[in-house]
Amino acid sequence: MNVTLDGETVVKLQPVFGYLHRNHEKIAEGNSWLAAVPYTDRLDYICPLTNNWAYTLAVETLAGLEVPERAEYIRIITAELTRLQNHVAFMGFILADMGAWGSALMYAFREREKILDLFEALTGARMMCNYMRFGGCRCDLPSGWLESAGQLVEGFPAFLDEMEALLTGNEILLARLQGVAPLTPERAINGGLSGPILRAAGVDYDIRKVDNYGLYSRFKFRVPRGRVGDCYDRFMIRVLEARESVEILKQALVGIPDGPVVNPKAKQRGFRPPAGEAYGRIEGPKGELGFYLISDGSDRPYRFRVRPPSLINLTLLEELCLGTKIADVMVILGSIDIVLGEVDR
Amino acid sequence: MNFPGIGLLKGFVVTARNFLGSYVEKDRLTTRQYPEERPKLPENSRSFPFLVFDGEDPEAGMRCVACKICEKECPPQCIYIIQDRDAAGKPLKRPRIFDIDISVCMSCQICVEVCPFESIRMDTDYELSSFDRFGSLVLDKSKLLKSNAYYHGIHPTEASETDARIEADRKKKEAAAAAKAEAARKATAEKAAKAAHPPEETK
Amino acid sequence: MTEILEAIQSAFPSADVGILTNPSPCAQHSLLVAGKDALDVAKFLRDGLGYDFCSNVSGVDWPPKKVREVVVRKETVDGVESEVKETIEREVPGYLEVVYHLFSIAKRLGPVILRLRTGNRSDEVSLPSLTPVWKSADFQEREIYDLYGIHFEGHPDLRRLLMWEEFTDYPMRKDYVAPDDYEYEPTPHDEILAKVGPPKEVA
Amino acid sequence: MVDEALKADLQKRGIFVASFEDLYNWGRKSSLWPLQFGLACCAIEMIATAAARFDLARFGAEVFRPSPRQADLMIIAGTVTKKMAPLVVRLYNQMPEPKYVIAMGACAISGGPFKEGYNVLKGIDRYIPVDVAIPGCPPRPEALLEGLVKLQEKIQAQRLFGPNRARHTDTCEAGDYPVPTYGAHDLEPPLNPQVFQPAPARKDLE
Repeated sequence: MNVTLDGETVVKLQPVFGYLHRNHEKIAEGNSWLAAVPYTDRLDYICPLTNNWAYTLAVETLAGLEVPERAEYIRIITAELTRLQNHVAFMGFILADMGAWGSALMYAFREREKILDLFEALTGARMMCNYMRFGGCRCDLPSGWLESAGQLVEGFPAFLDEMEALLTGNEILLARLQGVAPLTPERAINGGLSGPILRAAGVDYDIRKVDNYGLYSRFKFRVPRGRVGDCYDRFMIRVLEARESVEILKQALVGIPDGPVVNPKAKQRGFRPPAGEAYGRIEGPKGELGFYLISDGSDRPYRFRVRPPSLINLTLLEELCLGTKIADVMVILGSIDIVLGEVDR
Repeated sequence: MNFPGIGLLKGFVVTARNFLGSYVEKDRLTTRQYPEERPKLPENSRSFPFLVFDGEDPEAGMRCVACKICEKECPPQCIYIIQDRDAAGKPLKRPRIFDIDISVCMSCQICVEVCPFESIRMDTDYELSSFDRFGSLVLDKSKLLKSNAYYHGIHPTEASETDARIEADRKKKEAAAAAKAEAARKATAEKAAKAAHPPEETK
Repeated sequence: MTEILEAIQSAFPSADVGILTNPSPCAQHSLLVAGKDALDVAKFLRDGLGYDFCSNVSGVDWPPKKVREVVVRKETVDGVESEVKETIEREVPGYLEVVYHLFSIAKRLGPVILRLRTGNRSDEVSLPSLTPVWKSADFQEREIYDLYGIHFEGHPDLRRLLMWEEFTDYPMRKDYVAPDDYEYEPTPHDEILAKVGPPKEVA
Repeated sequence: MVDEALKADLQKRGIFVASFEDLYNWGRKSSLWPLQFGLACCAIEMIATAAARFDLARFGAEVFRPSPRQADLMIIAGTVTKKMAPLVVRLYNQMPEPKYVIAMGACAISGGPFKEGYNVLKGIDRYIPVDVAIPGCPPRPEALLEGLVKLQEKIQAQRLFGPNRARHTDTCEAGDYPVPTYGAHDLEPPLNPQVFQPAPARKDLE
């Protein structure tokens, strides 16, 4: 990030990317369709399961595959858990960006570890889950998993309360966040922002509601919206979204039906979708995560493009930072919530 | 309007509760004393692949038949297989070299999923750091081969499912072989019967 | 999709717009727009039809390829008309393509897919930039410039996004050859094997 | 020199005898200050290691320094891209001796899953010497701790004097390495032959 300053005020800011450009798209185009799934884990490495879902969703749209109901429920549960842990980690990181490298991050990671334990019990890995498959999920839930997930979900609001008691009333935090870099809905839409920061700007747009992908239409949840679109709104929207995710989880854990977890017609090895193209997107924890796939009918993607919310959310970074003080730049960047693996891919 | 400083105080209360709570509440005392206290890994946990062998002798009981499917499917291409050949140069159904470069492996488990012979499985051992990238991080056959009992030790459910599947396959094959043998026996018997009592017309 | 096409055609009778059908089951068809009309069409889509959210901009490389086509020709031989099937090998020139995925936030519509194509892959690689219409295309067009080498005219700040400035290649093109630095891999694979020479036993 | 049996015997009686070397190394190994510097996925696991559950502080290595001048351990956590590599080498050069490098995760060791990429360095050991390599993608926090313990063992065993003394005690040897530059197609040079030890030739292929 090249920042030009006038005194302490930012007059020009140019983000410089590419320090983590790992050629994700090129590698995926050289590998089989299945082999791209573990690579998607490493895109936004804080929330691998939503990445898995976005990719498999795009492939399912491309090939017209059905997903069994139980698998859809598992996907929703894992995706919402992912959202929880992402937002929790966000709360820790933004505090770290403000200079409070300590309690908040420790508490956030303490809670995150519990969710990671669930992921490990289900998928075998803490972070790089590689769990979803075309037309379903790789394996069924292990016995006792739902109960431990239920326990975690039950206890989660208490943790959020604790986090809020620690943070949201804190005068220093308010002073650092409120009124910093407000954003109008028009600019947010034109700048292509998505996810929590779009809603923080006051736009009612949640792909879970708009596209109704998965089985989200069955669940009752609200879409929180900000009023000013400043850093504080961006912070609070995550807290509220985490609470809504808890609601979805409660409904999903009760309503999960029995059945197969993968479409028996779907072939994983040597998968060849028909020629054509598809764009599949989901509401990831960071924003609209989309995959644009072109198939030429062979066993590897012809074009594999990731629509990275982190990168596109940075489009307005310069605009947001202009005129602010240099110390606010880190807070603004933190409030956008990026993951570099996804920015540079 | 809040009394100024109340938010800060609330925060201090939270941290104090966490600090004092760590003396009484198990939940707030999260640190695992790692080298002394090993984590209890969940059954699904995975680290790097290994090869399963049946029985006592790793070479004889090796399930791998060197079909090279895993080598082909491995996303980062960290598996390397050369098929064994006998003295006459005929390919044998086992690998002569089977290497996995765990300095490249991404622990994705795709090799496990694609293996049709239930031969490659995921280990749970994670303490593999070393001073030497090429020496100890390229695992060869002798290091990869681990017994079925070991497999049962780390993934009991999965291992018994696998064993049941293999057993069922074997029974099916046996049944098929038996049926085939039966059919063959019948056919020979019929032939013999025909030979013994040739039909009238041919006379 | 046809309604959008009609709306565009009625607004810009001279515009060169067509529909490209997508054979996949999801049937996300796209609008193929000529470069000269792209800016007008884009503005109309945003202001006239409410597609205010440009979600995704991707580059696609279509290298020249040979297509075998079966052509049915009518031939009249000695007054008898007959159909003759003939296989023609035709060279399809290569081009680069930019694909825009548009959504409407207010009306919750989409995706509308807009495609622009360059003349070829070497010198006619400029297209109008749609960044003035949708700011979100900014970084993505820079990325495409970086990785595919499409020159976007009217882009406010067209520099390489991901690779360093001194880099001269366009790595996402299909004919890009990565620098060859695999020679020390401990587990040799395909090309490396070919370079090292095949192991002797692989006849 | 006190022989080991006598040392152990004295220890039982509550008398600790240590050579200067041991004491010095003990001090060094128990206060490794890592550079606060993460590159990719593994950095998150590194933070998790530093957080409450795994608590890097128990090994004396929790003081993450933002400046390379104050650090003596570089944990390369994540993929080193070619664009990043010169900066990593520069950071390494700025660290004071004695300095150690842990390559955490497959990407840092060898390029790992991304090694086919055009912008990915196939192992940081092409430019700087790596002391401990921790495989895994990403390695579990326990694996990182284990790697750290291994590094501590290595430090403990280092000799300060004599023919086999540690590298940093030799003032003749420069502690910094040439920084690669960006070229038109690749980094120049693609590797540092003084540092990089290629894989031994395979004999079993024949």
